Amino acid sequence: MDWGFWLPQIMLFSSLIPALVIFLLRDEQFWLRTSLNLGGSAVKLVLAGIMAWGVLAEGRTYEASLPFLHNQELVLRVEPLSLMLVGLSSVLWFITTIYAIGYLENSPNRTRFFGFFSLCVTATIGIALAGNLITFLIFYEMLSVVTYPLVVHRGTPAALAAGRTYLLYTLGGGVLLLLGIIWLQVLAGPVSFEPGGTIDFLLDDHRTELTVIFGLLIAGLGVKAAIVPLHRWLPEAMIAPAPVSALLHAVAVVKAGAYGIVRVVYDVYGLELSNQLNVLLPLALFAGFTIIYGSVRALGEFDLKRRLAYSTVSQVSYIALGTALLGPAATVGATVHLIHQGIMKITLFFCAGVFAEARHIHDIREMSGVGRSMPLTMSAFTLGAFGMIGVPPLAGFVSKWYLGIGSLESNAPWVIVILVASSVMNAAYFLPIVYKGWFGEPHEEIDVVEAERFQVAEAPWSLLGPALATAGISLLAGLLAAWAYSPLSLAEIVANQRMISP
Amino acid sequence: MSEFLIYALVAAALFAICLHGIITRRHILRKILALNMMGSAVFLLLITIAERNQVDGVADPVPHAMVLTGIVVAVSATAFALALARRYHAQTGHTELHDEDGST
Amino acid sequence: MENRDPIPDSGPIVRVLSIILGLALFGILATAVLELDVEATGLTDTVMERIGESGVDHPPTAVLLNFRAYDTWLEVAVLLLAAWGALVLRQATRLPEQPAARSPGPVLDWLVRMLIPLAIVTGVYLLWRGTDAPGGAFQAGGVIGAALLLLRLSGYRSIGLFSAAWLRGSLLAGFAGFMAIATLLFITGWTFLEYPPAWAGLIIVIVELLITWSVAVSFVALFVAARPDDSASGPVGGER
Amino acid sequence: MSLAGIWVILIPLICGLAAFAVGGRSARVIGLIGAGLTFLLSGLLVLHVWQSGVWIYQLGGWDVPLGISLRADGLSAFLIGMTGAVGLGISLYAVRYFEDEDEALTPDPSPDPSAPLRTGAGRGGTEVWLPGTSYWPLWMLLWASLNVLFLSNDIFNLYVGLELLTLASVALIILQREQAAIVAGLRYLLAAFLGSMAYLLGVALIYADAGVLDLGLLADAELTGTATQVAGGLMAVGLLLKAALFPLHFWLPAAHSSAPAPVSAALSALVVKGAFYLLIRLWFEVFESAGTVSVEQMIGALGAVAIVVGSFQAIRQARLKLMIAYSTVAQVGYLFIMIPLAGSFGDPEASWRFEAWTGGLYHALSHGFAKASMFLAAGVLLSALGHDRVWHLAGSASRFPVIYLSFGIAGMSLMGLPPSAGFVGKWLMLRSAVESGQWWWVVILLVGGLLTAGYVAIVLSQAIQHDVEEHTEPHPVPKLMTVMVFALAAMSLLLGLRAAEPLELLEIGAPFQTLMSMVED
Amino acid sequence: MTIDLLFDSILALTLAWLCWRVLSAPDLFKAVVLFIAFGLLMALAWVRLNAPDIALAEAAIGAGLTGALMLDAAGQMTGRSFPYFRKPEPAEQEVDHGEP
Repeated sequence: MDWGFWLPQIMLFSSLIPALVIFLLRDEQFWLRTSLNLGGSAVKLVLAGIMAWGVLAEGRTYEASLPFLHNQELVLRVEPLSLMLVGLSSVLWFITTIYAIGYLENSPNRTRFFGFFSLCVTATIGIALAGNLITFLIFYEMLSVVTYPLVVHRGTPAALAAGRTYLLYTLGGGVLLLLGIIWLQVLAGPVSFEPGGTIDFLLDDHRTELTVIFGLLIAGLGVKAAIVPLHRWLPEAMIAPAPVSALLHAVAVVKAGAYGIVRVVYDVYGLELSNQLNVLLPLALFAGFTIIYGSVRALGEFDLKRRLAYSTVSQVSYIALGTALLGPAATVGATVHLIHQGIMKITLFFCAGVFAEARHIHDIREMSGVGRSMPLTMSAFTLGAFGMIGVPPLAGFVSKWYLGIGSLESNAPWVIVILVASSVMNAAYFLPIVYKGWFGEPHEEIDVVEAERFQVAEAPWSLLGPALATAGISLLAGLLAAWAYSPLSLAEIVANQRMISP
Repeated sequence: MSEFLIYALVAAALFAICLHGIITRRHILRKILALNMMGSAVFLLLITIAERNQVDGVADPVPHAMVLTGIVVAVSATAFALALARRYHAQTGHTELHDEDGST
Repeated sequence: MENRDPIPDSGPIVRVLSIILGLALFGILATAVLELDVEATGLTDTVMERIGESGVDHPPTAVLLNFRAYDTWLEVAVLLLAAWGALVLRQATRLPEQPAARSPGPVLDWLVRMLIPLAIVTGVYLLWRGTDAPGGAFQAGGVIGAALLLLRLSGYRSIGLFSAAWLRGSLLAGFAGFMAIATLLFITGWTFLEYPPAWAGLIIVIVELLITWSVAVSFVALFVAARPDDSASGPVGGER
Repeated sequence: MSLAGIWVILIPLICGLAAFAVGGRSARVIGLIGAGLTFLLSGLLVLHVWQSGVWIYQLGGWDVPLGISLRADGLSAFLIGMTGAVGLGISLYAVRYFEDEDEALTPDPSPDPSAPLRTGAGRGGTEVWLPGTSYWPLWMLLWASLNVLFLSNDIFNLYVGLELLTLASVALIILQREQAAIVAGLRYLLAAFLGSMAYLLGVALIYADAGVLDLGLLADAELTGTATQVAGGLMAVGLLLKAALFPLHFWLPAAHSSAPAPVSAALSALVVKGAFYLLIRLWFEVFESAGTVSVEQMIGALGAVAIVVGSFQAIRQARLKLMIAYSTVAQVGYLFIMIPLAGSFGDPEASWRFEAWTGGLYHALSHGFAKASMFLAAGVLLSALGHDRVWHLAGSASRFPVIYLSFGIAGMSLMGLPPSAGFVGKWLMLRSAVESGQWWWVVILLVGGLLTAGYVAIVLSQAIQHDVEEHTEPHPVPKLMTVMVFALAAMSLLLGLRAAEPLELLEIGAPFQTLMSMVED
Repeated sequence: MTIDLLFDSILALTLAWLCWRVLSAPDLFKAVVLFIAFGLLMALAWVRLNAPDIALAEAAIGAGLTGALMLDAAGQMTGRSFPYFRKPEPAEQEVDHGEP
C-alpha cells in the first residue's frame, strides 16, 4: 500500500465518514455519536503524528493527486507548512470535541451540530493539505458552507441575522477568490503551491493583471482572515455556541483565510514576484491597521465574547503582517503565530464558555471575583490572556519577538510601533478582566446557587479539562520553543524553505 | 410568379397572421384555432416543396409523409388542448387563461 | 349576439406590436422563400429508386410505413398520448355512454343507417387502396372514426359499450402492434423496424389495419372525453 | 451492448404500454421494473459510447438520407445517462409518493372487495381512478420520448419526439386535475405547440434548401443560405420557447409548480433539457456557420436577464415549489450563457469555445440532479406538512434534517459552490469567459451564484429557525422518499468531485474537434 | 397555364382571407365554420399541388374531425349548443354553471 498516497486521504476521511454517519443518527444516540466523534479525532491525531514524524524526521512528503477536470487534478500534499495547520487542527479538534460534548449535551439538534462540526474539520484539513489552488478553493468554499449551520445553530432571530451576514461575507469573498484563481489559471495554467512561487514568467507581459489578481485573491482570503474592512461578520458570529466560536476563531475559518494569504504570498507569487509587484506594502498597511482597529474596538466591548472576537480580528492580522514583511524572521513569526494564536484564543473561548455555562457570565463586568470560586478556569484564562499580551515565556511572546525582529530586518520599523501599541492595548483590555477576576468582590448569591450544581468541581470536567489542556499547551509552546518538534522549529523549517531563492 | 411561389408566400402569410392571432386573441378557442391553422400553413409549405421537388410528375413523397404525420400530431395536440380548455371552462367559467395569482 | 367573444382582445399597444411582428415575420419568411431554388428534387429520386424494396407501390405509403416508419410509429404514440391525456382528465378508464338516447328523428335515423356502413366501406377501401394509390391508415381511421362518432351523436350506443380493457386495447392496438412486430423482428436479428422483404407488404397491411382501428377509436375517445359534462350521471370515479 | 441504444427507447415504451394495458396497482410494479431496466440500459449505452465511440444506427436498414438514423455521441450518452440516473431516483420516490396519494383517494373498502367498484349511475360505471396508476405509463412514455430525442439524428423525427415529450408532460401535469394544474398544463401545451410549429416551419425551410433531414448530412453541407438562416432563427425561437428562456418562460413556473412532485422534478430536471439539448445540437452543428456574434450575445443577454429576474422572483415567492420553479427559470438562463461563450466571439479556433460548451452541459447535468432533488424535497415537505409556504417552515429542519441537508447540497450545486457538479460547470464557463475576455458574462455568472444563495438561504434559515408555533404532528413520510431526495443531491455533489470521466465522455463526437487538442495542455 | 395560375392565386388569397376571418369574426360559431371551410379549401389547394392523399387526410381529419371538436367546444364555451350537437336538458344546464 502506498502510504504517501493514502495517508492524506485517510486524514480527510477520518472526519468525513464520522460526519456522514452522524447525520444518520438520532439525537439520543449519545454513545455511538460520541465514540464516532472521539474515534475520528483520535485517528486524525495519530495520523497527524505519523505524518509529522515522516515529514520532519524522515524528510518524506505525502502526496495524493486525484483526477478532477481535463488538465486539473486535486492534490493533497503534506509538507511542513501544511503540517502546521494539520497539527493545529488535529490537536485542537480533539480537545474541542470533548468540550463540545460537554457543552451541548441536552441541547436540541445535536446530530446536526456534530455532523457539521466534523465536516468543518474535514474542510479545514482539506485546506491545510491542498497542494494547488483549485483544491484549496474547493475546501475553502466547503468551509464557508458547512460553518453556516453551526453559526445559526441556535435558530434565534439574532443567530439567523448573524448567519446572513456570515454568508454574505464569505460567499462574497469566495466569489472574489474564484475570479482571481480562474484569471490566474487562464494566464498561467494550473497553479500548484511551490515554495518560491511558480508564476514568475508572467511578470513581463501581465504585470497589471498579476497585481489585480493579487488584490482579488487577498480580498477573497481577507474576508475569512477578517482584515478590516471585511471583518464585520466575525463579531456577529459570536452568537454561535461557545465551541463553534472557539473553532471559528482559533482553527477553522479565520485560520483558513490567514493560511491562504501565507500560501498565496509565499507559494503562488513567491517572494521575488511579490516584491517586484509592490503589492506587499498595501497588505502590510491593511494588516497593521486591522491590528490597531481590532484592539481599539475590543477596548470598547464589554461582552466577553465580543471583546475576544475583536481581539481575534486584531491578532490574526499579525499573520498577514508578518507575511507581508517577507523577511526570514517575520516569516517565522507569522507562521508560528498561526499556531500560537490558535492555542491561546481557543483557551480564552473555552473559558468564556465555562463562565457562561457555569455562572451565566457574559459581561466582563460580572466577572468580579469569579477567580475565587473558579480558580482553575480563571488560571487558564489568565494564561491565555498573558499569552495574548505577549508576556514571556508564553507562546504569544515568541511570535511577537520574531515579528519584531522581522520588521527590523525588513526595514519597516513602523511595524514595531504597531506591535508595541497593540500589545499595550492587549494589556489594556485583558488585564482589567484578569485583575477583577482574581481580586474583585464576588457576587455571593450566584456562587451559592451555582456551587451546588457542580458539587465536585467548579465546572464540569468536560468543559474545564479542555480549557486547562490548551492553556497548558500554550505555556509549553512558549517554554519548549527550542525543542525540535515545537511549532517554532516547524516555522523555521517553513521559513527556510521559502527563503532560499532570494 | 409560379405556383410554387404563390403557395409558399401564402403559407408565409398564413403563418404570420396566425402568430398575430395567437398573440392578440385572448379567447382560448381562438388561440387553438390559430395554432391549428398555423400548422396548416406549415403543411402547405411542405406540400408546395414536395410539388417543387417533383420528378416526372411524381411529387416528393417525403414531405407528404411529413405532412401526414404532422396532421395527426396537430389534431392530437389540438384535441387534447380542447379537452383541457373545456375542463378549465367547466371548472371556472373562464374562456381565457387566468392564473390564480394573476401573474403573467 | 351572445356568441361573440365575451373577452376583449389585447390592448392597442400589443396589437400594434404584434402586427409589426407579424409583418416582419412575413417579410423574413417571404425573403427566405424567394431565395429558395425554384428547381430542386429533394429526396424524390432517392425514394423512387428504392420503392421496389418497400413492399408497397404508393410512394407516400412507402415513406410513411417503411422508410420513415419510425416517425409514423412515434406519431401513433402521440395520438395515443393525447387520447390518454383526455382520459386522465376525466379520470376515467372507460368512456361514458351517450346519456339517455333520444330518437334523432326518422330522416336522420335513416341517414345514419345509410351513412355508417358507407363510411366503414369507404374507410376499408381507403385503407386497402393505400398501398398503391392515395389513401391509407390515417385517412381510413379518420373516416371510420367519424362514422363511430356519428353513431354516437345520433344517440346510438357505440364506444361507450367498450369495457375498460377493450378501450385500452383499441387505443393501444396501433402503437403496440407496430411495436410488437418491430420488436419481434428485432429480437430475431433484423435491424429495428426492418421488414423481411418477402413479408414487407403483409406487415405493412397489418400495421395499417391496427393503426386504422386505433386512430378511429382515439378520435372518438378524444371527442367524447373532451366533453366535461357528457355524462348525465354526473362526475365519474374519483371525483366525489 | 451495441443495441442498448434501441432498447433504451423500447424498454420504457414496452413497460409503459404494459402498465397502461394492465392498469391498477400492478402498473406500479411494471413501471418500477421499467425504470430499473431503462436505467441499466442507459448505463450500458454510456459504456458503449465510452468504449467504442460514436454509435450510429440506420433504422429499418435504410441509409440516410432515405431512412432515419439514430446517433449516440458523447453528448447524447451524457444526457441519457443523466436521464437514467435522475429517472431512477424519481421512479423510486414516486413508488411511495403515489402510494400515499392513492391511499388518500381510495374510498373505504367496499364490503365485497372482489366486486368492481362502480360509481355514478347506470352503465357509465368506471373503475376507481387513481393518479398513481396513470402516472407510471405516462412517466415511462415521457422517459422514452426523452431518449428518442437524445438519440434521434433526423430533424423531422426530432419534431415528433418533441411533441411526444410535450404531450406526455402535459398529461402528467394534469394528473391530479387540480384547477391550477389544468390551466398551467393548457398554457404549457399552447406554448409548446407554438414552439413546435416554429420548429416545424424551420424544418420545412431546411428541407427546401438542403433536401435532406439528417443532422449529419446537414452538418456536412455547411449551409449558409438565407432560408437556412431563417430556419435556424425559427427553430431557435421555437426551442427557446420550449426551453423557457426569458422572456419566453411565462408558462414554466405555474406548470412546474402545480404538478405532483415527481412530475415537477422530471419536468424541471429533464424535460427542459430536452429542448435545450436540441438547440445546442442544432446551433453548434447545423447552424454553426450561420451564427453571428450579435445574435449569440443577444441570447446570452436574455440568459443574463433570466438569471437576474428568475432569481429575484424566486426570492419573492411565498411557496416553495414556485420558488424552485423560478429557480429553474434562472438556471436555464445560465445554460444559455454558453451560447455567446462557445459562439463565434473572437478567435474561432480558440479552445475556450469547447470549454464553454462542456461547461454549459455540465451545468445542465448538475441542474438535473440538484433540481430533481429540490422538487422531490418540496414534495416531501408538502405531503408531510400539508403546505409548502416558505414562511411557515420554521422548525421543520429538526424534523426533516435529511431533507434540508439535501436541499442545501442541491442549492450548493445550483450556486456553483465547490465541491459540486455545479461548480465544475461554472468553473469551465468562467474560465472560458475570462479567457475570451467577455467580462460581462463573468460578472453575470458570479452575481447569479450569489442570487441563488439568496433564495436557498431563505429556505434553510426559515427551516432552522427556532420553532415558535405549535405544530400538528407531521404526516409520516416514507423513508424511501427521503433517501431518494438525498441520493439525487449526493449525486450532484459527487459529480463535482470526479468530473474528469464525464467530461471526457462529452468529448466523444463533439463539435469543435479541432479545438479539443488545445484544451488538453 | 395562366388560368391555372389565376385559380391558384384566387385560392391562395381566399385562404389568407379565411384565416383572417377565422381569427376576427365576432361570432365564435361563425369562426369555427369558417375554420372548417378553411380546412376544406386547404385540402383543395393540396389536390392542386399533386397531393391527393394528404388532401384526403386534411379533409377528414383536419377539417372534419377538428372542426367537429371545435364546434362542440364552442358550444360549451358560448353556452349555446350548436344545433346538431344539442344534448339533453340536464347536461346542457350544467354547461352554463360557470359562465361569469
